[in-house]
Amino acid sequence: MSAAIVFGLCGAAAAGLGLYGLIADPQPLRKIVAFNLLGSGVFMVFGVVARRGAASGFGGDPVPQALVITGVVVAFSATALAVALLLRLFQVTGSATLNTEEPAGMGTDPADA
Amino acid sequence: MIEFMTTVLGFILAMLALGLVRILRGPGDADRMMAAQLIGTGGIAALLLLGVVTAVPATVDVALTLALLATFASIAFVKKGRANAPDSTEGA
Amino acid sequence: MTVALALEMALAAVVLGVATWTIAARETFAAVVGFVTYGLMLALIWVRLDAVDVALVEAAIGGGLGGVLLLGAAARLRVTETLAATARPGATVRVGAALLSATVAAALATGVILLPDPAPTLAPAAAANATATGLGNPVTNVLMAFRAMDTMLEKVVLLLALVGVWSLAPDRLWGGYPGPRHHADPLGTLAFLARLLPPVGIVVGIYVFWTGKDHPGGAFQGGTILAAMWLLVMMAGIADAPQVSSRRLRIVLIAGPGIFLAVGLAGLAIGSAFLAYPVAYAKPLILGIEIAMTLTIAATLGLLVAGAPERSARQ
Amino acid sequence: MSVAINIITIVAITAGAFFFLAGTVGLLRFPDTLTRLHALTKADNLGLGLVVLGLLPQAGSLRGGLKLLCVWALALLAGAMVSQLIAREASGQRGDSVTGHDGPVS
Repeated sequence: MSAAIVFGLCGAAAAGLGLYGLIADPQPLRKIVAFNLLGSGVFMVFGVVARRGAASGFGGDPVPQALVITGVVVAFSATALAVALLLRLFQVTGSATLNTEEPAGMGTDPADA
Repeated sequence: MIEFMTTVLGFILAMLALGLVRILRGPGDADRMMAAQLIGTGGIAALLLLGVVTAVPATVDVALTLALLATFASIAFVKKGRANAPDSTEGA
Repeated sequence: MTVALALEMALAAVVLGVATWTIAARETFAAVVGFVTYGLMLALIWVRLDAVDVALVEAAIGGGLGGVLLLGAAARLRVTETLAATARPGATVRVGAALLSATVAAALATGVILLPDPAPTLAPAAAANATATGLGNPVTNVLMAFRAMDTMLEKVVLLLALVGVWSLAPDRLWGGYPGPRHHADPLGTLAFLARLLPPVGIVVGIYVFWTGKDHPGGAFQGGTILAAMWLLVMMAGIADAPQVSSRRLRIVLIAGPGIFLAVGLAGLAIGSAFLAYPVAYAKPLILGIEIAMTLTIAATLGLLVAGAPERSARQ
Repeated sequence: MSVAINIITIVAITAGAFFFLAGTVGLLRFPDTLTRLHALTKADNLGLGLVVLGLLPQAGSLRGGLKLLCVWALALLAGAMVSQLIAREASGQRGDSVTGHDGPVS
């Protein structure tokens, strides 16, 4: 039982760290990584809930486990979309900040070169 | 036997934690990738031992997946070196 | 027992150490390498939590495809790093963020400690109904039968994400080839690896998919391994990614959710409800859907990592 | 009999752990990238190999044993290739140049 608690606290801490990085880090790619960290922390808490629900000869409750698998897939596709958006932003503006006061190269498309 | 394997598992985990220091210090990207490579292999060993300790035989499948895919990060790293090369035919 | 607990605490400490490094590192590339190792360590935690299915997903995504995706992006965005670092938010924002994160983490931790005892569980229900599908892996049962709607919609999400990635192509390149064309020496080490590893990897991928009916594994885990093998072949320059406008590719991409939806609608017509399988045919139906889904997942994940079209169709 | 098997397991796994120690210490203490790589490959090949060797008698079934061997073979193959690629990257050579010693070495 205590094992589940240890990883649950670990997941909570990872979620907190991820949230901090998501807000405080100026670089979008780092924000994406931090968002994944936040997600993995929440998944870990889910895993603890699943582990505590062990019954009927199963090592854990299969429903939260299946939800985590679905969640990981969705998180990965969101990450891929975010990375693609970021790369496109870099192609169009030549920079990768979320700072709006940077009009350099707007309107042209260096990707077509 | 279980106690022995748990101890070895803890020892390998400690080695992985030490390997993290190389990721921290760098100095080059190659050094960081090497540390990641060591952590990948150590993670495979740890998984195999963990499978015996927790009596979950399917853990070997996780180790198999890791053995197959742990190198992908390193391959991406090598490709990135290529993308930055002046004679490169790729890159943005 | 105390040895095991000490081990778990050590594992949690190492994982948290990597997580902190991922956030605190100065260089983005170093942070991403940290995140890849974080994914590897997470697989260990999932095994320890007796969720081997999730451990497989984490090993395949966190250690494999996610690493390729993020490392590739970090390398391409490296030139922007010094510029972006100057946009660091002020001390107020950072202290506020730290306070907020600490509060959220503390709330989650309190939630974990106060989890009800005995824990509510659906495991007995999953065990009681396992005979209806004839599959031995409870997680596959939940994914493919008891909560099949979630899984179907998740595949649709994957597809939508891919459409989103493709839409980022400039108009001129719409329908072209995704990502840069990779070149490598055909006699070099990488090309050799890309010829040697995929046959083994394809066997492992199919094995992981097939064993998923009774043991940990399944369509997503197997499909991810297949996608990784495809990406390896692309990265070594042995084969190019297919044109986004290719009709055959698009058929593969919609095969999984399409067949899933067709079976679901048939359940509405013949059986009792949407996605209700006739008990006699449940197992072959589920396996059929899973085969189509494995192919779809492999193609979708591979293309998601390959990125938006960057070369025109005529090239 | 089982005592002998257990002794084999303990000896092999201890030796494997030693090579992980050696590899990690080398990775941390050696002066430059290529010597560190040299240390790393010892942990990759021998460390994991000896752990697998030690676990083989405990595998229980032929299938389990074969899977263990597969894990080691895959790690060996991929590790050898990637070490070579990283070494080229580190030594400043472009990995694609056709050199005399290129090709299937393992």
